[in-house]
Amino acid sequence: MPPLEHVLVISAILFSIGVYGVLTRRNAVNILMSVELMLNAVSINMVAFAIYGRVAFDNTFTGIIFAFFIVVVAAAEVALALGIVVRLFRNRATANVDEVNLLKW
Amino acid sequence: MTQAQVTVEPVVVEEEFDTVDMNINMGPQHPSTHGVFRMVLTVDGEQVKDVTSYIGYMHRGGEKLTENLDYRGALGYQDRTDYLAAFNNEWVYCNAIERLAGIEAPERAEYVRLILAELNRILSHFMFMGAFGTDVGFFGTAFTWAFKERERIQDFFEAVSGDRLMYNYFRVGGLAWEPYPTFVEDARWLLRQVEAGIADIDELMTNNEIMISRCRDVGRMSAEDAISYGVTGPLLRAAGVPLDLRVDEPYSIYDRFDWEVPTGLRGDVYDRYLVRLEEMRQSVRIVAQALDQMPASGPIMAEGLPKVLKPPPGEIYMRQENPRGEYGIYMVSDGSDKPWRMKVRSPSFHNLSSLRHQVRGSYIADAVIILGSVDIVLCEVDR
Amino acid sequence: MTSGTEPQAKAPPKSKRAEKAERIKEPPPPGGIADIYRAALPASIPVEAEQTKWDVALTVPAPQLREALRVSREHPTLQMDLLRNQTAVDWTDQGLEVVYHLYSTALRHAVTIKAWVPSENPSLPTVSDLWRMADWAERECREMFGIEFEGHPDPRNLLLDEDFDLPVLRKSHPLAPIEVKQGVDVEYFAKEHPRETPPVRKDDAEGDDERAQRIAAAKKQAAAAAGAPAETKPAQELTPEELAEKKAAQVERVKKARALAAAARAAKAGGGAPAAAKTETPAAPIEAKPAAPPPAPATPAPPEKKAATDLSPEELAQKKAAQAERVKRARELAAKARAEKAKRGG
Amino acid sequence: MPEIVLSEFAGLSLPDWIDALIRIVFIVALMTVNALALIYLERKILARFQQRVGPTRTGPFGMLQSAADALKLLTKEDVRPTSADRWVFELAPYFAFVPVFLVFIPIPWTETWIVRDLELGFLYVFGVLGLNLVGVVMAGWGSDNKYALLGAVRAAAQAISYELPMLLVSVGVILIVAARLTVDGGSAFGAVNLNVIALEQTTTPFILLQPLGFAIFMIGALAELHRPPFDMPIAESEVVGGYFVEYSGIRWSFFFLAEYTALLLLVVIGSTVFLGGWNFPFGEDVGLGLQVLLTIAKTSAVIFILFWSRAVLPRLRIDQLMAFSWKVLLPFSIVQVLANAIILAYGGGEWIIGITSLALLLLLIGLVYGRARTLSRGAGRSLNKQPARPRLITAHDPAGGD
Amino acid sequence: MSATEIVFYCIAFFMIASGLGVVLARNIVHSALALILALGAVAGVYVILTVEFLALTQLVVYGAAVIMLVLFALMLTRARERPQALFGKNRPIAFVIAAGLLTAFIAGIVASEWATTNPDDIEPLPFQEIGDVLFSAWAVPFEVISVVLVIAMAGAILLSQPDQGEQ
Repeated sequence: MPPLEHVLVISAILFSIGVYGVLTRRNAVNILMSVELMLNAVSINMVAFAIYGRVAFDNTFTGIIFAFFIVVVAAAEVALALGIVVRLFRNRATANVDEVNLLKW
Repeated sequence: MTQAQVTVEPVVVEEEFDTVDMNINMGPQHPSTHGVFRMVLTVDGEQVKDVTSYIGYMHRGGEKLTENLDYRGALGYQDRTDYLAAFNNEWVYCNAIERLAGIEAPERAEYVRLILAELNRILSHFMFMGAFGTDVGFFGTAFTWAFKERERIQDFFEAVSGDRLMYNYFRVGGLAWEPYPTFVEDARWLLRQVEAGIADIDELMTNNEIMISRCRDVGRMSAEDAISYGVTGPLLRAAGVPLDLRVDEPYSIYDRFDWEVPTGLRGDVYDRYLVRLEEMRQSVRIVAQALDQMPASGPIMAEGLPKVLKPPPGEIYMRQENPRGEYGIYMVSDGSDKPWRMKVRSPSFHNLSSLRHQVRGSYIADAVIILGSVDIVLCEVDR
Repeated sequence: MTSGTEPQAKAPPKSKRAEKAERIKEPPPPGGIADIYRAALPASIPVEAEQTKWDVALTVPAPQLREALRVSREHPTLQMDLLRNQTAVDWTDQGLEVVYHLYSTALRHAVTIKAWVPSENPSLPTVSDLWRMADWAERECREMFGIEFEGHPDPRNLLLDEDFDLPVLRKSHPLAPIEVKQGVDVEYFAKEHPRETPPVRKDDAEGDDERAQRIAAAKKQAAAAAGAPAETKPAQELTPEELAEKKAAQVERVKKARALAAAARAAKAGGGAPAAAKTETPAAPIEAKPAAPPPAPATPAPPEKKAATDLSPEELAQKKAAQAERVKRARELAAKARAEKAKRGG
Repeated sequence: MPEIVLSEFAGLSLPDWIDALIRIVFIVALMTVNALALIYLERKILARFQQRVGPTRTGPFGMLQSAADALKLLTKEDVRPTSADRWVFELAPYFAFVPVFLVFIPIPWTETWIVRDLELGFLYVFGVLGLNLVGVVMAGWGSDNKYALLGAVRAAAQAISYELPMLLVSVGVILIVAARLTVDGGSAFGAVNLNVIALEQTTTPFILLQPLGFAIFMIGALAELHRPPFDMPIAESEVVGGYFVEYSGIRWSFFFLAEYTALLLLVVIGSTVFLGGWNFPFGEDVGLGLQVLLTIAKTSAVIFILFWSRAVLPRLRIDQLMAFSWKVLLPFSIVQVLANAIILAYGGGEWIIGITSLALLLLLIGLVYGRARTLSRGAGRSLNKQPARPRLITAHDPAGGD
Repeated sequence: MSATEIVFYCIAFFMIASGLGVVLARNIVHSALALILALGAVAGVYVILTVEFLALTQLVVYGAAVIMLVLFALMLTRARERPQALFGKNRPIAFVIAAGLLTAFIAGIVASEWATTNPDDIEPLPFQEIGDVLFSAWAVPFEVISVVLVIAMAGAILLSQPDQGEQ
């Protein structure tokens, strides 16, 4: 097993990559994918804390349960967000968030 | 029949922008276009919004060629328009010339012609069953089953005419030669085999749940639309119009037999299949009766035909019921030894022109089976 | 309504052929479909009836053709709801005879309606709004005989190559060579290979005797070899000027039709597809088309096969360039062939 | 996480990596032989259904036909369309192939012949097999061919929709196993282990308890495997081969290999879960050698049924396929799972489960059959036949007009 | 360094490379495919961390369902035809922000004192207990999540349906 710090650093790197993607990408689908990366980085953290701190924190599974919920919520989020993107594309013929500057359809 | 309500609506492509439309080029090389036919499907996902047909890949100028050959010499070309119903085509062509020139074929020849033409109809419908089964997705089973029977009929035709596809057996005024001695017995045996084959196909396809749900209400065409598109043959009868030229504009000796014209109720793909299946049975009936009535001996060629055929000036639009519908030959004679104008009205051509009407709004898979149910022969479409 | 374009369409000039044709014309039996037509049609439409070998043929003047057909379709005593066949016959010097075969599925009677149009710039109103079957039939008739059907929704070639615009089923069209070089330098071949046998054959007195025919053919050949003036030259053979003129007219017509179609398409694409509208111009095939020089009828086909929505501008430009390249190459080849031929011939 | 241990393989103590190597070689050999054999058998069986003889020329009874085909495929040129996305196109076959390869791991061929006895075996199978789809979609998209794209989209849609009922009916079985495991206050741990599921069927195969489950599982397997009547992704008459239309040679054979391996695997899993796997029916204890034979026999029987269905069933349409999954199979499998759970929770006997499931299955069959009957309205009766008496053709009665 | 650790670092490297692929690929479908690899690698990390159940859930949910959704959206909207609009103008700023964030994270991680067990003493997680916990202590959140899923599903269906009134 690798030490906890290494897992955390790796998840931090993944999270930063996700942040970079969210900030630079213009396509809504791409932004969504970057958000997925961030979510996964977070859930790695959750799992790592749960595993490495299990003995120290009274054998609870909170972290893993959270990771599990994150997976589920991410699925819901992706479904919804893609619905919005498809809608956007349909109405404005673009998936580019910079071009969606009207506050109305 | 309501009057003149059939007008061409403009193409209403939905203005609503659903995702991106995609153009799919189906053909000229595609397993289910039944030849070199190309249709460009504009699809939204799986749904077909519009379809454009491109034909002419097989255009050989058969009409022009016929106009440059003498009446008898062009007979061989007629086999090649609809190669699945070559006897029927030859018959129409011979009949057209005979009517133009005032020749009457002897009765025995007429019987042989009718028997062969009806068997050819069965053959063609078997071909349809096979190809249509493949379109619907019977991985080759329908095809091989139907082809087994088709092979039998072809063997018979080979025995009669010496060829399996381009028979060139009919002549203006009769037949090329006497049918071989056991013609009648062989034909009877063949009929029994064919009847069993029809029953097999029926059992395999008709009541199959998937087949039904695939074909029911797909490609529906109302009688008015079908008539307006010039659709004839099984397609039109499936739409409920009992137009069969063997009955409605009788030619040859069809009035001597007892048979029925099947018509469908809904005009969908399934009805077309059923109509064709029933037509095969009716053809078997006709052939059986014709075999019984056929004179055992007699001339097979009209007497006193000139060596060079020069029908008097005049014109005829000779039409007969081919397996695919009304096959017409419009022939104009100027008194010389070559037809001045020969136009083939091919049923496939006009049936195919209704494809767009049927396909729009259905699924890609439906487009395939609708095209299959139209049962085109591309050689005939393009001529 | 749609008339007025062809004032001379009626009453073709009486030639020898026409006289002959008239002699053999046989009136239909009384009480038949011809009489029903006479009763049903308005008095302004003169009907000339003839009994063919099966049907009754009625000849109506071209300007009133559409009206006659409309009445055929709608009149309760006619109800001709099935247009079973539509074609034309090239009677060379008398013009073209356009033939409509009608049938009534309800009343079960058939009739043939005919109209004459001149060989030069023939034109008729479309009936594709009365019978949808006429859509394809008229397209075929148009490409085969060069008859323009006014108001046809989609006047493209159907069976032939899409930029092949010679009326091939006309008698003036030679048989073999053009099929070889379809679309490339057609005019050259038409000039080089005039139709060898006259389509109008003499009513030879030898009767059906095959031998006599052969003798006649041999005689003819000998006469040709002796350099006799081209007695065999068909009357309808056009002079090069006429041919060129006709071709130009045809090219013009086709161009017009294409432009119309392209405009309609562009309008459709513009309205229907924001994606295409977003990118630059949807497709501008009309401007891009070169001015169609007469010697090379192989004009680049406008990119009409694919909808504009399906091609990005880059792809479109690329495709267009490729097409232009192809046409150029074809032209070069044709020119080379022509030069070679000329060298050999001269 | 397994650390380095000496493991047992056929009675030998071997280091892990040699052990793994042996197992991998075994799997690869099995895969290849299986694909060759299945292709040959399918061709022969289909040929019999179609009144043909099938391959006869290569080897005795044409048995080497598949080998000859494989040889040809290996030596064939590997063509890549110029407009294809290079990496996606070239990697797609492996993405389609590797997940299938991985599914071999938890399969119990006999009681002890398992590559690795995974505790989450069942979940693992579905998790990994789902990744197969990535390769399919990559192939479809990367080929830059519209047919391929259509095929891939169809494959994806259909795999997603049919995985759900399959998983749910399997949950029904797992519920039963779990109930048995916890009956003495024990832990339900291991209820998703394929070998445990097989062990639970020494007396009664689960097909008797869950006939509906077996039917839905096999239907789902047909759909996952793109076999008729659910072969739209590769339908030749529609999308001319679907997602692998642009592939040739070795890459194409990878798809084929994956397809036939997946066929074997899904059927083995199906027969393990529902037919008792290596168990002799109704509980005879048999040796390991016979256990393999039993597995093979059950698998072959099911595979034969799949081949049969290919010969006699036409193809559904994509919307009908989706509707069938979401509107018919999914509700039925949910009802089945709920019924199982309720019956087990309230201590009902297992025979009640069996009867419920059978009733549901009959209802399902009745629904399908009834719908077809309604649609066809008696195929014969939707025709009108009119006697073809010669009708007198009068040129219309003039009295009508004038 | 044990075999497990070697595998872990390989997976981690793979994960980060794929993550970079997601944000840097010019072609959006390549991004999506890289995302699959990245998520698969995350599942691998879960396996290393002994949470196999979560890893399989990750594969089932992300590997099949989510990625398919993404690819559907991409195919249906043809996003790849507009590659020029992929990146915004603020790349340097974004890089600075991301790098700063990463530095802060690493600094925090290194600086913190973690009360953890020795990695070598960690027992594999008894995942059957996850189920127990999930359906006892976490039962209400679990139900709420399922409601969220249902709502999301309904919303997605509603969103992707064509308008009826709008012509």
